[in-house]
Amino acid sequence: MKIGFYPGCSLTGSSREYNESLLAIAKEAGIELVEINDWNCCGATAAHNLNKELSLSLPARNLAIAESEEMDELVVPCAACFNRLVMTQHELSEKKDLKKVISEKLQMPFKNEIRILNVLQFLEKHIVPRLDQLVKSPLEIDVACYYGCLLVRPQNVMKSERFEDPMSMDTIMQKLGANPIDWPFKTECCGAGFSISKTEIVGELSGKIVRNATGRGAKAIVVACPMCHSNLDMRRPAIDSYLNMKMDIPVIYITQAIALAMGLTPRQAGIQRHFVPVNLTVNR
Amino acid sequence: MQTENYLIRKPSLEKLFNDLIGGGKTIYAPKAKGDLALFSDVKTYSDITEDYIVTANSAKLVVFPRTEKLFSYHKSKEKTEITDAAGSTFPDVVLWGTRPCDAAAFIPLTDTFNGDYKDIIFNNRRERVFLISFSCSRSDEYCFCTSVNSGPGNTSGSDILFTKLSGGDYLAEVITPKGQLLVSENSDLFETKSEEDKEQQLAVVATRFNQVEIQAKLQNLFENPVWDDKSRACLGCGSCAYVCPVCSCFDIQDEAHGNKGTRLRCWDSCGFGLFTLHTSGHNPRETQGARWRQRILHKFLYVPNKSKIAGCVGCGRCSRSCPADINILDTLTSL
Amino acid sequence: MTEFEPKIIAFVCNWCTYAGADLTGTSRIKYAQNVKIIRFPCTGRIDFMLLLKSFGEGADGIIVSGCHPNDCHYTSGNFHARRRWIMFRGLLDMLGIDVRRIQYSWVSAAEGFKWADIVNSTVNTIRELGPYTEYEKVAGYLEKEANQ
Amino acid sequence: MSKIGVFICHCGENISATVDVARVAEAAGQLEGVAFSTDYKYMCSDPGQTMIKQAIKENGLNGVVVGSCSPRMHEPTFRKACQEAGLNPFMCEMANLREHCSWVHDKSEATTQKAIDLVRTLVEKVKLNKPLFSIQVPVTKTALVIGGGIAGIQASLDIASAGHQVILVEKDPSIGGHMSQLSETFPTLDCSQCILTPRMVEVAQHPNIKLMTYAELEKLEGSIGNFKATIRKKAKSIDEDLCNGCGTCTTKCPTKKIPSEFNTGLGMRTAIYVPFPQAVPNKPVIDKENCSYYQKGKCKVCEKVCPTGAIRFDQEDELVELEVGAVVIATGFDIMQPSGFPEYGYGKYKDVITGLQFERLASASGPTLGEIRRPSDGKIPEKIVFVACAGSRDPAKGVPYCSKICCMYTAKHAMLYQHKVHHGKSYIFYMDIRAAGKNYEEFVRRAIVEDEVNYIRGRVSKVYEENGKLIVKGVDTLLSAKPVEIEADMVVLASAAVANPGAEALAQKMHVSYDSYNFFSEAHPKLKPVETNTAGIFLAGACQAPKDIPETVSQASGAASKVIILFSKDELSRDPLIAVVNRSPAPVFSTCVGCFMCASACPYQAIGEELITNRQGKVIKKVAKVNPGLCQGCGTCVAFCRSKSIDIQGYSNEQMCAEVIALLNHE
Amino acid sequence: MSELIKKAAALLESKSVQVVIGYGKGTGNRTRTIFATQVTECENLIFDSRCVQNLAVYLTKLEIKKLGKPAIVAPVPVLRSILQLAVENQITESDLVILGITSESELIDFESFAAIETFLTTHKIEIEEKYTKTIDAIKAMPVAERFAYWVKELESCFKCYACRGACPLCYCTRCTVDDNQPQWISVASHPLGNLEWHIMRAMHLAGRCTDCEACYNACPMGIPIHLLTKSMLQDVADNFGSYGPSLDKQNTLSSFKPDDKESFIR
Repeated sequence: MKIGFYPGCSLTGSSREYNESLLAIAKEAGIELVEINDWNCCGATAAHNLNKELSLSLPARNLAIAESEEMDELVVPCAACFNRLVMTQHELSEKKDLKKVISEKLQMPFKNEIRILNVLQFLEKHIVPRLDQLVKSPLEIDVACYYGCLLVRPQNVMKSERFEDPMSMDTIMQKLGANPIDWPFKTECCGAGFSISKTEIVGELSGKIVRNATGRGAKAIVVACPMCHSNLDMRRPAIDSYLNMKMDIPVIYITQAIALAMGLTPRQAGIQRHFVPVNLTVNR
Repeated sequence: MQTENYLIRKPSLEKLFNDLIGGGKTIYAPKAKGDLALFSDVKTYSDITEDYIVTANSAKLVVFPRTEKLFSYHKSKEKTEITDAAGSTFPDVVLWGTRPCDAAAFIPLTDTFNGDYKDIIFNNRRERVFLISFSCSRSDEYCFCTSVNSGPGNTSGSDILFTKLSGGDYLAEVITPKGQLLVSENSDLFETKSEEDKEQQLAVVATRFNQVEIQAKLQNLFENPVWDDKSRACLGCGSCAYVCPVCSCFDIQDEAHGNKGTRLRCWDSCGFGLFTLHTSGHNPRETQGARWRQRILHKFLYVPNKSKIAGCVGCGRCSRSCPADINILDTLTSL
Repeated sequence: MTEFEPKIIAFVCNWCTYAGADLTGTSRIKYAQNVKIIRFPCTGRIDFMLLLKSFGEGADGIIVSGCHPNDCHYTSGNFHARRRWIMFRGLLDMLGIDVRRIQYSWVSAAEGFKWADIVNSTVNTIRELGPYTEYEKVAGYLEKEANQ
Repeated sequence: MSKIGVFICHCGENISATVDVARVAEAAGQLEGVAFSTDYKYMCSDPGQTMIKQAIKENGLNGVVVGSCSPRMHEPTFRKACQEAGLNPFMCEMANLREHCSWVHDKSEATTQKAIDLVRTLVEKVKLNKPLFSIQVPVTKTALVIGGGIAGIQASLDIASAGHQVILVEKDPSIGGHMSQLSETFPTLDCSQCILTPRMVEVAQHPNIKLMTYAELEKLEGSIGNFKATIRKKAKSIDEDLCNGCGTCTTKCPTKKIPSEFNTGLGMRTAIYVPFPQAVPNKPVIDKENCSYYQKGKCKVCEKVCPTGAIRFDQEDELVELEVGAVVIATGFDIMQPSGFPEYGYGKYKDVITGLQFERLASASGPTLGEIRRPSDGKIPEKIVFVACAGSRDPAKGVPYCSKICCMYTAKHAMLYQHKVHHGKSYIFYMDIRAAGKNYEEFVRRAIVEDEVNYIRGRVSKVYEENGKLIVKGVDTLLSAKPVEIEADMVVLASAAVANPGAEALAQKMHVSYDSYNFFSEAHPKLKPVETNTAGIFLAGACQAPKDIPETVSQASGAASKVIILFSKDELSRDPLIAVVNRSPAPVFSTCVGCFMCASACPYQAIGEELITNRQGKVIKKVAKVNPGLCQGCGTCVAFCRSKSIDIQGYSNEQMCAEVIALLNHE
Repeated sequence: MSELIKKAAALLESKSVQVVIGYGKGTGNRTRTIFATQVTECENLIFDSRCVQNLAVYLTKLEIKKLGKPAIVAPVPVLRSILQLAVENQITESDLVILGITSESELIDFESFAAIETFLTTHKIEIEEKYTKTIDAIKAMPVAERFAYWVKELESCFKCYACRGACPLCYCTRCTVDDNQPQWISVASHPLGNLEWHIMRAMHLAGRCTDCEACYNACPMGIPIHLLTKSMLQDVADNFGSYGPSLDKQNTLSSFKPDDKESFIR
């Protein structure tokens, strides 16, 4: 089976540690992730509100490239990219006429049959079964698994039974030896839409998340989305100013958590790239 | 008429063909379709195939098409107008590439349509048909023309019979005045030539039975297990009759569209269960055995009794086309 | 030259589409005259042979319409019909019979507007496709050709 | 020889305004087989009908085509007129010149031509019509009512009081349904049980009602007037004749911690139990799943204490076959379990409850004897949040429809709470307030104005526990247009009303149609709201759609009156438009080859086998045979039959073909 | 195939059956069906790759039924037909002995129709690639060209009904083409009559055809009518899942699923 990999822009920019840690754990597990050639923007911009065909063509091209490279699965770590790709696949499989139109635009064969995996699906399918052998230093801390919005929605596409109270990240963290806390903010909005334009709103929304996680005893927040991460980590000054206190809870990618539990060095996991210092050695 | 012999060079055949086409004739000639050769409306000489023992379909379609319009009608409340198809003009047809057996078949076929009733449409068509036959240089295990008073070089029924000679040119035997007329109209293509080595060019077809003996035997074989035995595998289709160059049974059908319509004469086959089905539900020929018996008796007893010739020309088409490999020779030789 | 007026025959079930077309009338919604309805008890009754017959008799287009899934007066006639049309349509398509000339629809007794819309859009489609001359050539063989 | 009469109606000006009716009549007169053709202003009027009758008699007509309105309108009228003139009514057909022609087209040549085409088509059809005779079916004057809630109770009482036998089947140990669980009812706040229990007793005592509780429909065959129902009587493990309902067993039963269904899990019951004190019949059943004896093989305490020796551990389910003439479905509804909404925390937090649970808390017969106490610690909640539309009007996760009763009962809940906890604060998150009904809007106003219930227009996004409080996060879309957070002590979810889990299976057993939410479908949304598409089966109550009590009771009486109408005659007359398998002369007998694909396609199981034997009694052939009592005439079998051996009267193959040919071939 | 001969002879010997339907030598290199009613006739039984005629067709023929209880030599395509005939109530287990032959030409016994079904689960109908390619090519033609292609192909059809006669599933007492009340199909073999006949034949086999190609093999004019039924087999698979006969599964067209998908109904 050939597993393709679509990084998207975030993983090559603001969330390089996500990229590094994902590739590191994949390598550790003996899985080859093949980056697709000549990939383009997923369209998680204003495009999907402005130009329907463009917003479908952009992801469709990426899917078509992956197909042409004979990939069976395509891993899309960025939740926003994943959402665009999966939405496109869904819409084009429902609307055959539209698929025809888009296929003609792409000017390459497009079956729309590749299996798209977000990072959690990828981990569940390929990494989790091997974790028993690979976990070298269990992370024995309380963590808050934060899913955000894009990994679990929309419901009719993701077909998740529990999209208001997802559990997949919690299960993985448990396997790493951590104790995922029960908390109500798993899918609350972090304010990603205002990440650039209205940081004070981000401060408020993300602040409530950080406060609740801290209040319930979590020693780290685990995420699987570059937007969530940048809001909870990079926007800490805005958060602190909203909460009127300094919050020092670190925010890590689930891939980083796995990397650390596998015994990889913090540098291999890209820990040094965070704004909020990460120190996970504190035991429960 | 005394047969006259000529020689026609191979390239002249094509010229003859083109002249006929140019003269407005419709030409039916063998054309390849997959492994088969079929008499088809041919416009280009190169479409004709020479690679056939006999065609899969028979030449009767030019005089007795599978669907013949007899008349059309138009009803209104007061009256019904009828347009008789016999009054229409029929095409001048040249049959090119008939085998001697095909040509011979026109004799019993014409007899059938000229019994108590002279069929105008058939005769109109028949008059306009010109037969250019080609002798057989090959035969197969299905052929038995020599057993039914014909043969690979037999001339009866044809207007002209071509026999391919060793050098590649053709011996042309002109049999009828119609044939003579064609030669005179195309005299540049025909060279005078005495009959030579025709027999050597012909296929050898062994005699398989004696028709007269068969006819005599059949007088007393109406009740006999042979019919059921030999027809057991029969699937009840009509392919034997439809490929037969002599079979002439037909069914009259009206096709109505509102108050307009046509009356048609369509091929029918004694192999079908429906063929003799009475309105009462009774069927005098209830089984395939009875139907097979009818087929054999008709061809080898009833027709010869009436017309002195058999209703079969030994072309072997029926056996070749039978999906269940029912072979007419098997039956005839086992009587 | 006068504009081509398509001949369109509609096979509809008594309980939904026939009643829906009645509602179109009661609501005085206008549509093209080209479509004429034949009433069936149920779409389940509509034999594919009748569709075939329609083309043979010179129809340029056909509408087949009945109750929405789950609404069948006889509970499942339309489900059976749907399967039949899936297979029939596939076969016609394979044979090169233009499936755009047959419009299938579900029109309920409450959908008078929808019926008018189905009629008008079908008439437009068939107008664009033009007379079904390919089929007519085949069907009108005896009329036009001299004997073979 | 056909002698067809054609009668073209002007329908006042409805037809003649756009169709040249005289020309239609004239063109029809030119058709072969048409012996008489005319047009008239109102064909359906008395003189119009007389004209038809006279023409039939004077011209010896053997077929009639009336070109007028839709046959769905006047087919019975004209068929009756023909019958009165001595012509078989099924020799009359109608061409729909009004709904399908004059009303939908402008006046033009094409419109008139279309009318001519339609008439010609029906003339060609009627030429092939055959005289048919209505099928007479005797009526079994016993009704089966399925479901013993208020709908079933009302329907049963009405039918029984009209003098007909009723069998009332209830799946639970007692009748009463949801209504028996309710506290007070809106908008009058009268006690639900107080008004219901007398009706329940009346059912038990009515001489014409046979009550079968703890029983379910297993199978339904047959058709209107003559159904055969098979009822599964679940084993109650007691001899009902011997049991005197003393209740000793239920007090002595050692297994006491079973969540009570009646109290929606807020109270407990024993393994041998009567669901509630006012139950009818007031005799216990043993819940085998939870009984120590059935599960572990020992106990039998009930048997020991029973003074009449009525306990029967070896009792088994019993199947009873009943002949009934009509069926009323009154199986009611269910409420959607809100576990699909983890954001509300139902199931996670004890104090998040459903509306029905609140009913039990507020009910004087409930686990708290009518005091509003929260399930977690029994404290009286100071602040309570009601969430309306918790599942309703939510296409994403719930149901897209409005559950109809929630607005009213939520207002009632808040009101009851305010009446019982005077200093308490209540909030209702809502989308819209739907209070259409007699005195309903006034009731809601009272809650807002007099009882000071806080209505917040907005949805709740999350409920979570913090410091012993339930934090309800929501939004107020009206006043502040901002997120709101309420620290509540209790949250009540107005969860959606949904179809019973068994509704789909039941519908399939009975061959009635149902909608995509598994509510049973009425035959016509406006004019046949209590009929189903299956003749003889009627609907009452919330099994058709969510309904409140007055609506349910009215519909139940409506269904009952339909049954009574049906039972008012000894015989039913049915249209003979049914399928028949052909017969042909020997030795074929029928062209049917017995593949029985028709039988598997028939929605009514109306096709069986027939063995054709010769004179010696030897079976020659097995062919299909249509049961005329079951066949409803859909004709699905006809379109299936490859050899065209089955045909349907009135829509025969010949008729339909003739119509196609006539429609497409004109001059 | 001495084992087959032995077995057939034993069946006749023991009077377990009255006739053995099998393959024998035919004209030239052809094979033909033989109906052995005597032990000695069994010696003529053969089986090799030329034996492609679908013998199941004889199970429903009046003339053959008269011979008594049959045993039938049944390679895989015949087994499929037998199973479909069983589904359609045309044959019963007790009235038939099956001399099954695997695709490796080994004899195999079947105690019941259910056993045939089990066996066939490992011998699924597969449409050969050469056919799927041809079908795809035809479907890729513009609609008018496709129509012209078929009109041309069907031109040589003279309605001998060999396709019907050879098909094990065309067992009707009276074919609809022979029904004239109403006249469903033109009897004449003109273009319309031919087209209608082949559409009807294919539709009547929709969901029933077991892809034995007997129709094509029987056609004296070599018309590729099997492409129609093969195309429909694909349609069955595409729309309703798997194809092939099954005792507990309903026929494709006499059953339905409420959520059957289509894309063309408005």
